[in-house]
Amino acid sequence: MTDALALADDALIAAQRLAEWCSRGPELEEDIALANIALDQLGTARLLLTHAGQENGRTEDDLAFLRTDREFRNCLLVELPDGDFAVTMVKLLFLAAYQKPLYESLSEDGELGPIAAKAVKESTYHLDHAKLWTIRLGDGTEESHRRAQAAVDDLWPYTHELFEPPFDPLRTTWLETVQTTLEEATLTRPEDRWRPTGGRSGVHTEHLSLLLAEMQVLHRAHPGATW
Amino acid sequence: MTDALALADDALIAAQRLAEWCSRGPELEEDIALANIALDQLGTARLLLTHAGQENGRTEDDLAFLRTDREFRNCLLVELPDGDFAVTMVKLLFLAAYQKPLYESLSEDGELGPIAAKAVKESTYHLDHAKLWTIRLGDGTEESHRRAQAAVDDLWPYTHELFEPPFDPLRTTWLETVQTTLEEATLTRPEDRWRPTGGRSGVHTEHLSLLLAEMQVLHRAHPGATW
Amino acid sequence: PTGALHFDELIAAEQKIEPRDWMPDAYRKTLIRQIAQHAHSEIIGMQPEGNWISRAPTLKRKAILLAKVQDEAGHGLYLYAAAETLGINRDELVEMLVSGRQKYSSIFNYPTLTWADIGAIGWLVDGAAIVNQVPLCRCSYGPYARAMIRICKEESFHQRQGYEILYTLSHGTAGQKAMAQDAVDRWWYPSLAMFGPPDGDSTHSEQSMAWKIKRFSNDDLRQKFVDMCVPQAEILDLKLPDPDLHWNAEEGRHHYTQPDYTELMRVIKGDGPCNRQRMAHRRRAHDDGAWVREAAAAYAKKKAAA
Amino acid sequence: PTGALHFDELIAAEQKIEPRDWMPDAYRKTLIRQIAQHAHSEIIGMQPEGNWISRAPTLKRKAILLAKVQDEAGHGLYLYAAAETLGINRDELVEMLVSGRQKYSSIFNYPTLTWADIGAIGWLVDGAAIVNQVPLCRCSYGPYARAMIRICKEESFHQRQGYEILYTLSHGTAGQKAMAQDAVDRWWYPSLAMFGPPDGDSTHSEQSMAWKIKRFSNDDLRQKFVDMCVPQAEILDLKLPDPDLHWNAEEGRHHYTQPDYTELMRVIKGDGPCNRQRMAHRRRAHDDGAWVREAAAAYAKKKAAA
Repeated sequence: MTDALALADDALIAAQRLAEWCSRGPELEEDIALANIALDQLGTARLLLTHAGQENGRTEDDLAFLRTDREFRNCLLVELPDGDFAVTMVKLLFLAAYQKPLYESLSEDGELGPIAAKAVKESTYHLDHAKLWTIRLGDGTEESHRRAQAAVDDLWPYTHELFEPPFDPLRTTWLETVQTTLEEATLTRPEDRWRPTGGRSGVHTEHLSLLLAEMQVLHRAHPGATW
Repeated sequence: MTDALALADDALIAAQRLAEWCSRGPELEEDIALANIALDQLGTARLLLTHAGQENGRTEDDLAFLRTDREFRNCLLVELPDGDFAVTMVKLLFLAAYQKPLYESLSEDGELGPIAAKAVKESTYHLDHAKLWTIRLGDGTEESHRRAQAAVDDLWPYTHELFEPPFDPLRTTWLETVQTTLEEATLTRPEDRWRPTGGRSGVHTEHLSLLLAEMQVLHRAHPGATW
Repeated sequence: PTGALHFDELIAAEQKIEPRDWMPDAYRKTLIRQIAQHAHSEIIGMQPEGNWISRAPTLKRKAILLAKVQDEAGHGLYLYAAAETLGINRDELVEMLVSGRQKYSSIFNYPTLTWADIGAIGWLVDGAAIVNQVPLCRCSYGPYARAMIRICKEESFHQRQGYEILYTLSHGTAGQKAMAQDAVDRWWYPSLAMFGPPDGDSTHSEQSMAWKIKRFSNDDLRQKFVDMCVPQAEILDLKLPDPDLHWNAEEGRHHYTQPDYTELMRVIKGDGPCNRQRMAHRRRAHDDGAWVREAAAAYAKKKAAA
Repeated sequence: PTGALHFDELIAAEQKIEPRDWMPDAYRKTLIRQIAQHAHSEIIGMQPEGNWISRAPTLKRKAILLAKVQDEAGHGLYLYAAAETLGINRDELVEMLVSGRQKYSSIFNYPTLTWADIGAIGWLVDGAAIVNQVPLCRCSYGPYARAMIRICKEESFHQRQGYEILYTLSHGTAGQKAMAQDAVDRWWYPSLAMFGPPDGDSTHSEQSMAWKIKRFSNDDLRQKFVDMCVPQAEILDLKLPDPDLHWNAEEGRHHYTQPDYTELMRVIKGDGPCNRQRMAHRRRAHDDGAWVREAAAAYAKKKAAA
């Protein structure tokens, strides 16, 4: 079930990045909202990892804490560092606009159906939240517009990886959602040119192994322990 | 030999922080100089760790890679994050002005003598380099003065830990060196008030365990491997 | 004044004072100070625990810890809202935190060095907070009392989770057990100090008792906390780091060593291990977020005008 | 002009051109471009290897790696100095790197994913660099040739260290061996591409050969590199990821699969995996250092005036 693993890793790494905002948000309400979204992603990751590990008798924690970056299957988008709040929100916009239709299509799936159905509801909320902020930032002040546009420009290339076959049909829906939001945010859609890829086959950016070093340090330091 | 271990850990953690500058220095010459100083500190750390490990049959790598932060004996000063170049240079000034007379006094020591003698020469260079930059930054532009003074103010409290008994007699020499430099740099010596401590007994700041997570990740991931 | 009469009657009758009621200025000020300090403590308290979210040893523990830190942000929100009913707004309160003019609980100026600290904070720090806060659910000021009811419920949940972390560690590997004992060794006295200076040295206590903001003295609450912890420590199979701790049958309570109040005063004054770090973190987050808040305000203004 | 005559004579006689000698403008420009690109490559090349200094698996390896990356900074310095003899200054060169108007070797736009990549870079990337650079020690421009002699000595030392890392890994645990193989799989074709496009497509080659800046064609050097690597890979007990690689006895050389030159062009144009990251890192370091350089300049000015 490589597919479940890829989705699980997307959610897990997204959760890890989002949780970095904890106690650092621009306002208290946003601290709470980001933690909520991180918790949703983490919850979905746990269900998907448990599912993915079943056939090999591996637990969610085996998969989360005992794989190297070369074994992770997440898209590059989620592992990129969150420079500022605009990067975080635009990244979430791109991710949620992808996760929502993807989970919708999977909610018909026999095995993953129940997990996906729960995730659909959550990603609807994530998408709304990210849209709202993208619009506020894009159409807010000059500085917020500049930062939001820079985030869009920097992250756009990484969205192509989400729609590599067999997921290419999802891009139509994704583009619709994203374009509408960018327009309302007075932000410009970048050209499609550079298409970095590799995450699904375990060839990541230099950022992921550093993220995992921190995430896994305690678990790995005590092999076989119960927590 | 707790003392050798404390000195070794000072040098090792200082090296790890200095090496973070690699490819990030304000100019190419400084990249080279900082790497030089990091290499010196690392070299001394290796000799001292080897020495400290002898009685328990532990290698330099056992001690560097298989202890937790609670077992490290370095002073808090060296583990603090290097915010900007001013922090790095002022930290080096405080450290080298301490290491130089300390190594001088130890170079008479039977066991540590040869290691200390080598380190004296190196710390003389480190001290000169740090003095030069502290003076340049302090007496440079308005901005560099502001940053240098902020670094002095932030780091000063952490220097008290270096002179806890039995090392208190060293403070006279240290103060002379540092005061002369601060004066020439047109920087103000802060008051002696707060005296954070704990490093020598393994009660560190929250920064050290994160530094070690990164430093030790690879070594710990392959128990018993040769590199 | 009739207002004052009414106020005294309500207090005497164990009735709640509500925002629209007349109240003495000093009562209002005391409450603002106390509620704000409590709110700030929740916000700053996110940092020491937040420090371990990225490294939690299992995904389940990560989720629990993240949810807990999120709850603290929520408590901060309720409490700021309660303070706002007294005629001060949140921006002013945040400003007072960031500028250092208002304090937060000194306990959060200690570092979290290992995962076991997350357990110890839950068990001891949240435990002490609960002992402190349960009586506040009967506080004379309505909005504060109601906020505390909600908070106490969640805190007792957090305390159980902390206890459970320590239990798992102390019944785990030797390394885990040592980690748990080490955490309890470091957090015990700072937790005792959470109840404030001894009654003799407590400045605000008497008036607060009269106003029924405070119900028990610092020392009474501290004693209650010790009596509660001793049997729990036994089940945890962890030692409280006090060689003089013993049951005094005559007095029907545990005798224990007082925390170092000079240290407490030093930490309150700003010289704890992490005061500067916590404040710098808070200030940086506040400053880094300024452009976001400005954008949101500018956007809202545009929409309101349209 | 007599200058031109003299220049041609020097070139024909295998003598060195020195900074004070007359030289054609195009010769000067070609050299500036090539030396600058080489210097920039050393500077950007610090990043992929620098990525593993903090995580090196032993202290000895950490020291060796740190010293190596420091050497690269040193190479950058020699080369900038060599370029300066051609009448351009370092600030201009740095500006051209940071603004993206001058290039650096595309190989550094690939990420270092594991420790074994440090070995593979030493063995393959430094190996390819040496094959490229040894003939440059005989380059017609004196300062460049002399810089290359010094650099080649250090590079061959680096290459041995990289080889040794891979040897240790491939003779270590199964996990280490897999890590080494994976690194070679990822670095082989990019290393082949370091020699540039095939001779037919190489734009500057012919003139550079005539000027004795370049001594061998891209394809000749690539072949030399392959012939050198094959027996080394055998000792390393690692497979080069080319199923068609075999000894062609008739031609007395290895037949091998060409790297993907479309990919090479894409990376050169800016669309490699790490181009943006490397440039952003370099720019950030440059910008973050501005206040330091300004302070040094201001201080020097004060002292000069005093």
